[in-house]
Amino acid sequence: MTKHLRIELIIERMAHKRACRVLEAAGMTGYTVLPAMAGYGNSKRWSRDTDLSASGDMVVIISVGDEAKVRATMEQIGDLLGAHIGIVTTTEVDVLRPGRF
Amino acid sequence: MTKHLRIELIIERMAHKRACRVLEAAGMTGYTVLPAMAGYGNSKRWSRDTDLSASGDMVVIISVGDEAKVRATMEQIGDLLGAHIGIVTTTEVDVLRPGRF
Amino acid sequence: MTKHLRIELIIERMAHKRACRVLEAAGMTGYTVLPAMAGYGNSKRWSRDTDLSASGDMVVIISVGDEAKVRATMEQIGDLLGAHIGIVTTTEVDVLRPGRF
Amino acid sequence: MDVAISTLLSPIILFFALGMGAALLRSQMSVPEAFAKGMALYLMMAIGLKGGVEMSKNPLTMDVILVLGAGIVLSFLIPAIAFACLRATTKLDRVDAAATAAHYGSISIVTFVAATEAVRLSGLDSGGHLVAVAALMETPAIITALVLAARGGGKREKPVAGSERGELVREVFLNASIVVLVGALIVGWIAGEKGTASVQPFFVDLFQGVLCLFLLDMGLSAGRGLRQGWRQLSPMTVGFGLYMPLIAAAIAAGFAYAIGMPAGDAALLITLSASASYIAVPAAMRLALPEAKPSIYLTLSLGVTFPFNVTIGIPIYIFLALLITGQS
Amino acid sequence: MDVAISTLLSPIILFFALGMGAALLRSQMSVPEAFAKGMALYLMMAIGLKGGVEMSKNPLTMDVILVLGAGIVLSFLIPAIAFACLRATTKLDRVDAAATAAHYGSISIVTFVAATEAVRLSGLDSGGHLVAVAALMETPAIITALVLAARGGGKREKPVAGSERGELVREVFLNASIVVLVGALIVGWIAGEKGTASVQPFFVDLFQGVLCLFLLDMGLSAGRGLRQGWRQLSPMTVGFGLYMPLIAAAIAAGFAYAIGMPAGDAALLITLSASASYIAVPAAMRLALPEAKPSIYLTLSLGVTFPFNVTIGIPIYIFLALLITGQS
Amino acid sequence: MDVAISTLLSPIILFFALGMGAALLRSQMSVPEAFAKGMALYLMMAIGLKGGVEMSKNPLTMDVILVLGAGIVLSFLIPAIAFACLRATTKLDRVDAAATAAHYGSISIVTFVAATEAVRLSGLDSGGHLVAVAALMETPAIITALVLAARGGGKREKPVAGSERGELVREVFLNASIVVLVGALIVGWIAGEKGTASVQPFFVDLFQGVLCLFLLDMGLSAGRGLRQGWRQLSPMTVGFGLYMPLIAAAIAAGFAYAIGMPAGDAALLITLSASASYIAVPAAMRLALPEAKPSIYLTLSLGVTFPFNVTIGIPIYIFLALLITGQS
Ligand SMILES: Nc1ncnc2c1ncn2[C@@H]1O[C@H](COP(=O)(O)O)[C@@H](O)[C@H]1O
Ligand SMILES: Nc1ncnc2c1ncn2[C@@H]1O[C@H](COP(=O)(O)O)[C@@H](O)[C@H]1O
Ligand SMILES: Nc1ncnc2c1ncn2[C@@H]1O[C@H](COP(=O)(O)O)[C@@H](O)[C@H]1O
Ligand code: NA
Ligand code: NA
Ligand code: NA
Repeated sequence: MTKHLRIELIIERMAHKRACRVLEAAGMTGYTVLPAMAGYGNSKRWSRDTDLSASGDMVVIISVGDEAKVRATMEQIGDLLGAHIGIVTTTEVDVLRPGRF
Repeated sequence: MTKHLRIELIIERMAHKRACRVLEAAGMTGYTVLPAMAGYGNSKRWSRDTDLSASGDMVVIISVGDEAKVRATMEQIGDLLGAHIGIVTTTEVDVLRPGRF
Repeated sequence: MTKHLRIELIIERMAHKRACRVLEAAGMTGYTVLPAMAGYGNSKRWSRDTDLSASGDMVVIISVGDEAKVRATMEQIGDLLGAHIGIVTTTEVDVLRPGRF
Repeated sequence: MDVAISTLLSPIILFFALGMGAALLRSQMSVPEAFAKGMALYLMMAIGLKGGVEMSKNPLTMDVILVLGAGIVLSFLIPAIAFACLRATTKLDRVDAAATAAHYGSISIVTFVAATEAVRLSGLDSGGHLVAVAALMETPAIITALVLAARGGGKREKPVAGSERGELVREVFLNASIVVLVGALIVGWIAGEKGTASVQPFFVDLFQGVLCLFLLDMGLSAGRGLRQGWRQLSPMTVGFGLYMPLIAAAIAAGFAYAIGMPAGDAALLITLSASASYIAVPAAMRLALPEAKPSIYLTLSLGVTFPFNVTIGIPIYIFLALLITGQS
Repeated sequence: MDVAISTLLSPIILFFALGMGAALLRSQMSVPEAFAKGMALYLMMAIGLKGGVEMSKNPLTMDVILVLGAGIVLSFLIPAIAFACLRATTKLDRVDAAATAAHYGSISIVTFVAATEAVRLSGLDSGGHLVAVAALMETPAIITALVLAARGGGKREKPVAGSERGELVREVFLNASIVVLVGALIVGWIAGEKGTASVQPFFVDLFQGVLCLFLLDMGLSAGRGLRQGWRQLSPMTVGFGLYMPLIAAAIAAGFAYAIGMPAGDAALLITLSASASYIAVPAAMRLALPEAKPSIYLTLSLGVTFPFNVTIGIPIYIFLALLITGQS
Repeated sequence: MDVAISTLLSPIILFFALGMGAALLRSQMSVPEAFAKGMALYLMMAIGLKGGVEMSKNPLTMDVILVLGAGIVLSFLIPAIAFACLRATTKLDRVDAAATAAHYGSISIVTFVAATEAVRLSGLDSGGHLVAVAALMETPAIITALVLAARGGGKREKPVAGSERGELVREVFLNASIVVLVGALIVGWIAGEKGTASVQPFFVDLFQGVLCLFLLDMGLSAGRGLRQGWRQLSPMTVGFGLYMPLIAAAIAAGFAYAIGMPAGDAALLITLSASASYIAVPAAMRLALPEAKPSIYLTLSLGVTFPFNVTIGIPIYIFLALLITGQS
């Protein structure tokens, strides 16, 4: 049975379209973007209602796929995170209807 | 020790109340719904600020429970996803105060 | 290789700054807060657009860190959840650039 | 002709064009969803109030009731015709055709507002009860569409998991636009001109300006929908989005003639019939016919028919109304 | 009597009823949270500005300071009485009773606005400094409630994890409504009638209309709260939500009589005392008394007391004010 | 002097101070993001419309084209000077210095509006084409900054993963403020005074009031940015935020003198040059120069330069304009 992984990418809102293009190009069949409202890292805090330019906002991108595709995708996400702020994790998950990914 | 699982269901916003009813009926003790702001699948993109009817919006529903309950719930979610667009994953998690679920 | 865990804390919006302070004090290097829009638990439902005071709203806080730090943090979160409504899970995850946490 | 030009050059249409242009040029600008929804609410309250105040000035006559009835019949009837056209001329399957047909039986409140303005500029009068007609025409079309979709054996054996009795009724008949339109109409009726004087600066004076901002957003939505969805539309489907309003308009004109409506009211009834929904019905279809494809019905209604109606359509509908009342 | 009826049939109350009705019929309509919060901000700025401009017209007298003092004392005092009533007549535990009491000591700014309007319609005058009284009465009640909750040995040994010194003070005394009310009052005071003339179309002319839209949303909130929460309220608790405003009104009337306030001002002080908070205090309670149940205090304050006050209460309070000033 | 004082005591500035004070006192109040963005959109539409209507009254002269050209040149030029100053007096690295410089070459539309008001109060006239100048000055600065950042060998060998040809152009040249400013300007130009009469109550009468609410939010943003970010700013960097506007103003005054602009127009061109962006450019920098630190450029532009400009700066710039036109 194929293993499935979920990618969770926390990245700058301004850069999220770049991340989406990376995911699409790497062959992930789908993803969903969630807005974040606040955060902390490197001893700096941000909050959505605080900054009119929204230039510090982050989003969380969730993408589920089979192991091979996810591994391939992760390499390219590494490139993106060289330039942009963000962190990414992968988790093993069970899926319904595995054929779909 | 009982194992616990977290369900993460990505589903159409319009159908999320149906999903919630399924979770409640299946005996899950709680869930939390997060709004998504954009997504991609089947080579179509959607974005929250783009469509006044919001008919393409998705949400993410998180629900944590013990293994037996989650397994039972997943079957019924399968029914729902026969009619509606959505994907669902389960992940093994550790919880604080396991008795509560 | 160090194992990494992701904390996912579902907690009252009003109390989220307390949770953030606990995470910072326990040495987590970062976290991200997501707004929730609805939920259910103890046979009560809430929904964001329903309550002007927003006093029933919940948020989801995601924080990724190495095992030792997360274990230490979980104890202190237990204290917080004694007073406030919330549930917390930890999941094993793989991270890119593990040195960063 | 004059009306057509002054309509096309009004700030409302110009801002719609601006939004559409920005979307087609792939500008990243957007109106926050919460703000757009708030404006939509405002517009419906304002329309309802105005209609109610108008209605409070005259007693409810048989004529008014006839028009209300005509609106309901039209909303039931038009989807059946639209469905037949779609099945005959396009490759849409039964469910997609039924869902699309529902949109054309229902109405677009912004098109209605634009027509009200154009009617006024043409020197015609229109009655407040047309707002009630608009509210009544929102939903019957959905019922016709469900019947059409079910007839093909496509009827589900058991309801979708988690669905609830009354859910669709609540979603469809108690959706925000109906509740607010009808509610505000009643408020306006009860409070009357004197009672609503204190809210006039908000609901009357600002109306045109808010409409500009709202239409900027609709232009963005329509343009983006078109850019992303046009590939899914065959030329025959696009054609449907252009000729269907005219068919619906012709039928409505027949009704208006039969009842003997005054020209202004007739123009509005015709416009309502010719307009297609892009807020309430798409949402209802996700619940009622989840298998139907939003990229077809939404692109068609918002990206093709709405721009057609607010630019070319409305002058035609006013002309039609003048024709049947013998004024042209 | 006349005032009562024209209050009940004003668009504001009609829209509140519309929202409540829609919620009870389980309509899915909603006002986006961001939009509702924006309107709340607008209303508070407008109220503050108006009060400040009024105050800039007269020097600050001893009378004014006495009224400010009375407001603070009332806000400290009323929760103690409310707490005693709740403990005597309901089964609420100490913490729930204290949290609920805090709501009744604090105030509802929308009730205040509705009363201002009714006072004006009754042909009475009221001073701008009542806005300052409203701001001052928002928070003392919270302190009383914390003391009451703590006395029962329920005092936490150590503070909640992650809580911070000054956190509650910032949340409670620097919450949006106080900052904006007091801030706008000062702005209005400094800028005066002439300085604020340019913002008059926004803050004065639109006020009634925005209030309609806001009350539609409050009706939805109140109706939904009631529908979901009424099972948690015993008849005795519901009763408290109806008689407590009257008790508070009677006490405030005593104060107003003692100070010798003019009828219009007295009516507003009485209304403030009788009104209960449903925005600031519920939020503060999640931090200060997290064990208390929102489904009790919020349902009671927003679902029972608020509708009671804006419909039946206000005419009674005006009548009371006329009584103690010997005008009725 | 008089202008300076009446500017400082106008509700707009008082509300900005209120927001800033609340943020520094760590009040939790906030304006919902969606509402603030909606207001920003409104303000830009209103400004654009007004400019367009003004322009429709006069034919496009050579003088106007000269001013447009001057604006573009200034926006290209100022960042180079800002960059040199930053590199000479602070320890910012090349990328941070370039990103910061871009902000000072671009403009702040709220500062522009405040200046328009102050110019009017001073009894001067200004032309509608200055709005077009504002739109044109938004982006050239970004190009200069990219060139400056790249020259130091810091040029990336390959583009950032996932970036797309045209992405920056779309984001930068088709950002909301440019599209709406220019679009509304064209709408106003086409529709003219008569065509826009119906939207006047919304876009003209409410403008000052909405600006108050918006500036309350800007005060909150500026105050919070300052509170969180000031530690990252060395005294020399803060100094730059105060003297750079004056340098830019001096250069612009030179241009205005050379072209022979009337005093009102000159004051506005000088203000545009002296103002720094805090919405469009920070967002563009996250895409174009992701390595640069927002906490530096945003704190400086919004927390230091914006407050300086709207309080002390604008009177100075008007004075400058009077000086070069020989009126002072
Ligand atoms: N360990 C973490 N877990 C979750 N979110 C994080 C973590 N580290 C950083 N973030 C998010 O990424 C943003 C930028 O992080 P940084 O680059 O460390 O300032 C933060 O504001 C958070 O929203
Ligand atoms: N593999 C996936 N991972 C995360 N989200 C997905 C995935 N596939 C689909 N989605 C979400 O579900 C929506 C509908 O998917 P689809 O039915 O494939 O068009 C997408 O727009 C995404 O928001
Ligand atoms: N098992 C669960 N899974 C996910 N979210 C939950 C769960 N239990 C509770 N919640 C969330 O926590 C809130 C309060 O829960 P409760 O204290 O059980 O009323 C709910 O409204 C949900 O948003
Ligand atoms: Na129709
Ligand atoms: Na009270
Ligand atoms: Na500049």
